[in-house]
Amino acid sequence: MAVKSDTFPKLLLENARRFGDRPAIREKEFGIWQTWNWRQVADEVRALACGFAARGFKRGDRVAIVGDNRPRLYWTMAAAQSIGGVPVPTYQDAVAEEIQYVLEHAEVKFVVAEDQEQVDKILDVQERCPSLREIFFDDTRGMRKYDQSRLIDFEVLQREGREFDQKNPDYFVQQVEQGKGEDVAILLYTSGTTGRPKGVVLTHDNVLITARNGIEFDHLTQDEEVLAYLPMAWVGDHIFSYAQSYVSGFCVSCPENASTVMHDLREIGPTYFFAPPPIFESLLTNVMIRMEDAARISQIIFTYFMRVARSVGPKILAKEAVSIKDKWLYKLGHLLVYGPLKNTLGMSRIQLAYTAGEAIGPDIFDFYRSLGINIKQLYGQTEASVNVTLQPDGEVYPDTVGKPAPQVEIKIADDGEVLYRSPGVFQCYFKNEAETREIKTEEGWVHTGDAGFIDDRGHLKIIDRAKDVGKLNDGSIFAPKYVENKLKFFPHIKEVVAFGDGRDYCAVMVNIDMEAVANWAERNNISYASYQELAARPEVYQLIEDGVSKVNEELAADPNLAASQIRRFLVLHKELDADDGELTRTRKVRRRFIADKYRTLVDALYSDKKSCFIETEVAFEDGRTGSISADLQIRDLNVYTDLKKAS
Amino acid sequence: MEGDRKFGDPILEVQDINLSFGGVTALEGVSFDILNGEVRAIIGPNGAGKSSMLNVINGFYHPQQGQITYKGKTRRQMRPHHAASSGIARTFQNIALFKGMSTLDNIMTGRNTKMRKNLLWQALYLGPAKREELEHRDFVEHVIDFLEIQAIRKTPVGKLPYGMQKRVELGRALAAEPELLLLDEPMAGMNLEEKEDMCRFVLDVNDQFGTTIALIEHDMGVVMDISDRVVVLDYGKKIADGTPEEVRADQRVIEAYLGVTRDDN
Amino acid sequence: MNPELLFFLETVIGGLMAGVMYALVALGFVLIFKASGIFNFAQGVMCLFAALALYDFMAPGGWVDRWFGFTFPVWAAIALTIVVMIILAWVIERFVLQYLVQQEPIILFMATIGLAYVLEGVGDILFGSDVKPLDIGLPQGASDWLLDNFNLYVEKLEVVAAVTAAVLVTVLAVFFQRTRIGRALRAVADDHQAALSVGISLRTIWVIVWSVSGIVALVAGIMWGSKSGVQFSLSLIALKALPVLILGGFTSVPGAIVGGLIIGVGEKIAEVYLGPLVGGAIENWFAYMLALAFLLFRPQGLFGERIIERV
Amino acid sequence: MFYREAGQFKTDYASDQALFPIAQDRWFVLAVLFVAVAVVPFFVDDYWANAITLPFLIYALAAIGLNLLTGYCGQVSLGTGGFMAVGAFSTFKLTTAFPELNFIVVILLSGAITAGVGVLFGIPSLRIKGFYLAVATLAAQFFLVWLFNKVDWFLNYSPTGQISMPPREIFGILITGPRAAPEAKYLFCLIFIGIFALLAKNLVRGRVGRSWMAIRDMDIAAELIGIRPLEAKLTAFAVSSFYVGMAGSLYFGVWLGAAEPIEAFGIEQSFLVLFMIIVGGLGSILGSFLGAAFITLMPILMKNFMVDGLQLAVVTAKHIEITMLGVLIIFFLIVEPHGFARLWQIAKEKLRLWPFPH
Repeated sequence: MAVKSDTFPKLLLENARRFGDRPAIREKEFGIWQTWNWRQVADEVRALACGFAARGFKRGDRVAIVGDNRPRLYWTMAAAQSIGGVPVPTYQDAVAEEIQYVLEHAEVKFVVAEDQEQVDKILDVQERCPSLREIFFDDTRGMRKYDQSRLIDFEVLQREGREFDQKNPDYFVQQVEQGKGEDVAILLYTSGTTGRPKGVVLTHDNVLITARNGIEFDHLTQDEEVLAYLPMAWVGDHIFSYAQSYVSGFCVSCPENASTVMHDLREIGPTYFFAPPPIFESLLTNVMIRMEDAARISQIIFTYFMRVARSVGPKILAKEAVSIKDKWLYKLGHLLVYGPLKNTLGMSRIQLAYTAGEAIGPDIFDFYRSLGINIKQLYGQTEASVNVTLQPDGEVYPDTVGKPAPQVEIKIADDGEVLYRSPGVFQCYFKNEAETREIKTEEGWVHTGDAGFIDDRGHLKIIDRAKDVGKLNDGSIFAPKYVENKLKFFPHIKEVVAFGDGRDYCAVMVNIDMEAVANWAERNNISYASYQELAARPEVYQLIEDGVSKVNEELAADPNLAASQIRRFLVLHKELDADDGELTRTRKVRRRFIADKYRTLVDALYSDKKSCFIETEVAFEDGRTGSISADLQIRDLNVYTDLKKAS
Repeated sequence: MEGDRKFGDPILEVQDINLSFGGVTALEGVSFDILNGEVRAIIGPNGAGKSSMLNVINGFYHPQQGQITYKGKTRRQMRPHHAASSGIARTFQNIALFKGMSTLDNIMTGRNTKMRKNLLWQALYLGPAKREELEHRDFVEHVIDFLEIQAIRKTPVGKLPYGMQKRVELGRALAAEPELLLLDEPMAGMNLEEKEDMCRFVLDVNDQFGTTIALIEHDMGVVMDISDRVVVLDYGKKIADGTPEEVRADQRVIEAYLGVTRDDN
Repeated sequence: MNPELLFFLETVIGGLMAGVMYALVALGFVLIFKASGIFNFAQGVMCLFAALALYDFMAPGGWVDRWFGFTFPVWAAIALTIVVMIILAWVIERFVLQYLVQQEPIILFMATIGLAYVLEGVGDILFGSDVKPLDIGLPQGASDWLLDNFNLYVEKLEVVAAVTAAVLVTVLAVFFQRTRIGRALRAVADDHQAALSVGISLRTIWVIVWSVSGIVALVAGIMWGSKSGVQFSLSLIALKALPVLILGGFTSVPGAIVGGLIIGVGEKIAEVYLGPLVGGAIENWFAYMLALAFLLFRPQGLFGERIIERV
Repeated sequence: MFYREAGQFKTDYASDQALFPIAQDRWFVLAVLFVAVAVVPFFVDDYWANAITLPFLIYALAAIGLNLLTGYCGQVSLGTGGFMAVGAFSTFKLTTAFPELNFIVVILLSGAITAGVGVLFGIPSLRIKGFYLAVATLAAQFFLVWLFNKVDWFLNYSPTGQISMPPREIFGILITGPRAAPEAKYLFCLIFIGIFALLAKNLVRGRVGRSWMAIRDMDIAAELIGIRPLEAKLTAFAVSSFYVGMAGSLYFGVWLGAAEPIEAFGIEQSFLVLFMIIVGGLGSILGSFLGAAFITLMPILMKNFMVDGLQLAVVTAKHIEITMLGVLIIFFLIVEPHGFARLWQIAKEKLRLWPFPH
C-alpha cells in the first residue's frame, strides 16, 4: 500500500478498486443472506450521497441514523462522510424524548430511519427539532398512509441521487477528495450514567488509526466474518463493524431481526466476535439450563469433558505444553463436546472474541477459553475510539483488562484514576466546551473516570468508577462496583446495588436472575406465582445468602478490601429496569438514582429492622404506569475476621 | 388514516343467488357487490349463510339460481380452479393448511396456478424449472417478510400455534397475488394481540397491494373498524347493506343479533 | 320350463347363495369399520382361524384329541370356538389396537394386515396347512324337493347358509337396536364422546365389536369350510367381500347384505355366460369391475347419503 | 455430534433449496455412494446379487413409486403387483418383438406403458377416496394378472405359461440373462435406481410434489386454492406407475430372468411394497430405501437364523417367518408409525443438537 486512505469514503473507493468483487456486507432478508460486494456498496453509497446533495445537504451538515443494524444505514454513514457530512447514529431502542434530545442537540438536518416504528418516534418530536428538514425511511411497510411531503422513501432518495450524479458526474469524487483525515467523521452520543448524553466528536484519523492499530495488533485479515448486532450508536459497533471492515476489507453481516440474532449468529459463524459480558453470561446460563434436560449419558460425557477442558483447555489455547494423554483427551472432548457445543453456539469458527464494558466473571471467561475460544478482554471508551488497553495473545487473565494498545499511553493519577493519551482521543464534546475541558487536559490526557492500577505483569486492573470509590466510616476504601461484580458472577444473581460510602459497613440489594432461579426453583419443587413471590421465598434468600457469604470470604482474603464485607442484604421485589430509570440503556446500575428511589430500603439496611415495606411505581411496556408493593426481608451476615481461616 | 376512501367499479357482483342442499335453503335471493379496492364485510348470526356465500363466490358451491359477475364477465357459477387462477384467493374458517408441509411449502402452494414448467423439467430440476422454482421462492419470501413469519419458515405447520397457522394461511392466499381476497373469520379464536396483528395485516394488504377484501367476521368491533361496507345476512337472506354506521343503526340488524334467541348459537 | 331359463334361474339362485356368503364376511368388516373406523383386513383370516379352531375341537387327530384323548361334540366345539374368538378379540385390543388409537386409518389398516400374517402363521404352526374337511352335520347335496318339483338344482348347504345368515342379521339387528351395548356401539360410530357417556369404555366397546365380528367370522368359516374344506384359501374370501363393501358402503349393514347379493348374482352370471368367452377364471376380478362401474354412477354407494362437503 | 453447521450460510435460494444443504450430509451421501459404487461390486457374487442387492434395489424403486402415490399424494393403492406385471410383460413383449431395442429404452417404454395403465386405473380416484379407492385398485391387481395369464399373446404362446428374458447388453456389457455377471447387474440397477430416486426427490420438492401433498393433506382446500385434483391425482398415478413399471421391468428382466404371472405378481407383492413404505416411512424417498432394505433383508436373516441356526424344518421356518413378519410390522407401527424415515430424522436432529436434548 502506497498511500493509506485517510477517510472512510476514500477507503471505500480504494476497496472497490482493489477487491470490488469481494463481499462487503450481508443482510439476512427474505430467507437468505443478501450480499453486496465492495463495488456495489461504493455504488449505493455514491447514489445516496448524491441524493443527499440533491436535497440540499452541505458539508458539515449532520444526518441522524435511527434503526437496527442494516446495510443501508451503514451506507448512510459513508454517504454522509463522502460529502463532508457527519453521521449521528442513535440507539434504536431509545424513546422519542431521548432521540429528540440528540436530534435537537446535534442540529440534525436529515434523518434516515429504518421503519415505521422509528419514523413514528421522530414524527412525535419533530416540532422540537427545528433543524430537521427531511426524514428518509428504509422499510416502506405501512408508510403509504403517511403524509409524504417530508417523508421520503430511501429508494426515491437514491434514484434522485443517480439522476443528480448523471448531471454532475464529477461531484461525488470531488467531494470525497476534499475530505481530510482531520475532518469530523462521526458524532457518537454516550448514554452516560448521569445527566444528558454527550456528543463525542471523532475524526477520521481518530477512528481509522485506532482501527488499523487493532487490526495489526490481532492480525485480522479480509477473510474475517463479523456479525453486526450491537447498536450502531455504540462506539464498539462503529469500530468493529464499520471502521475495521473498511480498513481490512472483511465482510459484515446484519441479522434478520433482533429475535433471530442467535440463529443468525449460528448461520454466519463469525471468526471475529464482540459481545459484552452479559451476552457471554446468558449464553453460558442457557447452555447449563439446556444440559439439565439432557439424557443422563450426555450429561456424564458433558461433565467429564468439561472438567478436562477446564484443566487443559486454557493451556492448549495459550500454546503451553500439556501431557500427551491430556492432549488426546482434549481432542476427543473436542469431537464429542466442545465442537458440537461451539457449533450450536455459532462459535465454531471464532479466531478472536473480545469482551468489554464491564468485568466478566472468571468462571464465564474460563469456560469459553477452555472450549478453545480465544476470548480476550479490552478496556475502552467512546472518547478513545474504543481501545485503551488490549490483552495480547498469550497474556490473557480474567482479572485484568490487558496492556496499553498500540500508540496508547497510560498513567494513574494520585487518586487512583486512570488517564490515557492516544491518536484515538476525541476532539471535544459537541457544543460542550466545559465538559471537554474537565475530561481532556491541555496535553491531551483523558480522564477515564475509572479507578485502577497497573499490576506487576504490566496489565491494567480496573476496580470501579473513580467517583464511586468511597470510604467506609472507619476510613477503609470502598469500591462498590467491585463488590457488585463479585456477586453478579453468581448465576442466580442478575443485578446488585452496593452501599457503603460514608456508612459503617457495606450492605447490598440484590436482583435475582429470573431464568436461573426459576429453573432452580423448579428442580427444587418451589412453587411461586410471580417474580415478586419467587424473590421473597426464604429458600431463595438462603440461596443468595450462600453466595454473599462466599464473596465475604474472598473479600476477607484481601487486606485492602476486607472491610468491605457485606453485613446486610435484601432481595428486591422487582427487576431493575431501564424504563424505570434504574438502569442505563446499556444496563448499568444507576446507583444514586436507586439510592434515592429506594431510600426507605437503604435506611432499613442501615438500621436493625428485619423487614421493610416498600411501594414502587413501575412503567409497563405499553406505557401505562402502576405500582407494586412488598414487605421485604433483610438478612444479616457474619463477616470473616480470621484471615487465615478465610484464605 | 385519511377519511375519504375512493373505490372503483364493482370487481364482483352477485345477483339473486339461491342455494339449497337437498331442500334445505342456505341462501335465498342474495345480491350485493364488492367494489374494487374496498374492505367488504359479510356478517350475520351463525347459520346465516356467510360461509356458503364465500363458497359460492369461489365456485365450491354451485347455486341453483342467480349469476355472478366477476371482472365484467357474468357467469351462472364459478369453478374453483377458474376462480383461483383469475385472482380470487381465500382463507378458511377452520384452518385448512396442509399439515404435512412446512410454512414455506404451504405458501408455495399458493403460487401453484402461476407455475408452468412441466413434470419432466421438474424431475430434472434444471434450467427453467429450477429458475421458476427459485423465482417463486423469492416472491414467497416477500410474503413471509410481510407477515413477519421468518422465524417459522421451515417449521411444519402442524407444530405451529393457532394464531400463527392463521397467519400462514393468509400467506398462502397472498402468495396467489389475489385481486379479490376472501377471508372466512380470519380472527376467530384469537387473543386480543393476535387480532390486532391480523387487523394490521388485513389493512396493510388492502393498502399496500390494493387488494379487494371480502371478509366474514364475528367480532363486531373489528368489522366496524376495518370494513368500508358491510352486508348482513340472516337465515340466508340479505337484511342490510351499507357502511358500518348505517348497518349498526339498522333495526333489522339489531333484531337479528339481539332480538331473537337461537338454539344454534 | 325352458331349459335355458331354468339354467339361468339356477345360476341366479347359485349367485344369491354365494352372495349370502359374501355378505356374511362383509358384515364382519362393516361391524368393525362402523365402530372403530378400522378397515380390518384380517377378517378373512379370522374366518380361517375360527374354522381351524372349530375343526380342532371336534375332529379326531386335532390337539384336543391328541392331548386329552377325546373330542367335543359339535355344539360344545362351537361354544368353545366362540370363547376362542372372544379371547382373540381381547388379545388384539390389548396388544395391538390400544396403542394405535390415535393413528391414521392407513396405519391401522396396515396393522390388520400384520395381524392377518400373524393369524395365518400361527394357524399354520398350530394346525398345519393341509386341507381339513369340516363336517358339523349340515345337510349336503342338492335339495331333492326343489329338484323334483321345479327341476332346480340347489345345494342344501347353501339354503342353510342363507337361512343362517338371515337369522344372524336379524339377531344383530335386534342386538344393535334393543340392547344397551348395541346402542353404545352405534353411538361410538358417530361420536366417541357420546359412547363414553353411555358408560362403556371405548376399549370395552372395541373388544365387543371384535368379538362379534369374530363370531360372524366363525359362522362364515363354518359355511365355507363345510362347502369346500378348511384351508388357506378360505382366508381369500375376504378379498371376495371387498367389492361388496365398495358397493354397499363400509358402514352399512343392509348395504353389506344387498351388496353381497348383487355381487354374488352378478359374478355368477358373468362366470357362466361371459367366462367361457374370455378364457374363464374371471371371478377374481369381475366383482371389482362390477362394483367400480357401479360407483362411477353412484359414488356414495348403495345406501350412502350424498355428502355435502364443507370447508 | 458430527454436524458443524456454524458458518454454513446461504446467499442464494439455489443453495438453500439444495438437496443436501448441510455439508456434513453431502459428505455422508458421497461416502455411501462411494462404498456402493466402488467397494460393494468387489463383494457381489451370485448369492449377494440375487438374494440381497437386486431385490433391495428393485423393491426400493417400486417402493419409491408407491410412495409417490400413497405417501405423497395420499391415494392408497393395492395394485402394485399388477402394475409390476405390466412393466414386466411390456419388457418381455418389447425385447422379443424388437430385439435391437436398447434395454434402457425398453425399461423406460415399459414404465411409460405402465403409466398409461396406471392412469386408467387411477380414474376412479376422482370420484372415490380412501379405502374405497384402495379396494378399487385391487381390481387392477386381479384383472391385470388374470389378463397376462389368460391371453396367450402376452406370453408369446409359451406352452409353460412362463416368460423368460433374452440376454441383452448395455455398452457391450451383458446385463440380463443367466450369463450376466452379478456385479454388472448390481451396478446397472444401482445407477438406474440412483438416478430415478434423485428425479423422484426433485419432483416431490417442486410444484408437482406440493400439489400431491396438498391433495393428500386437505383435498378440498387444495382444490380451492387452484390445484386441479384431476391433474394432481392422475399425474401421481402416472408417475407412480411409471416407477412401479420400471421396477417390474427390472424385477423380471434383470433379477428373475423368468416369471410366471400369478406366482411373481400376486397380491403378496402389493402388500410387500406397501409394507416397505409404511415401515420405511410414508412420504419419504429415503424411507422407501430403508423400508425396502428391511423387508427384503429381514426374512433372509430370519431364515438363516432359523434354518441354519436352529435347524428348524424349512416349512416350519416359513410359518414362523410369516408370523414374525406380522409381529414386526405391528411392533413397528406401534413404536414408530411414521417409519424408519422418522427415526432417521429424529436421530439426525439429535446429532445436530448434541449435547443438548432440544
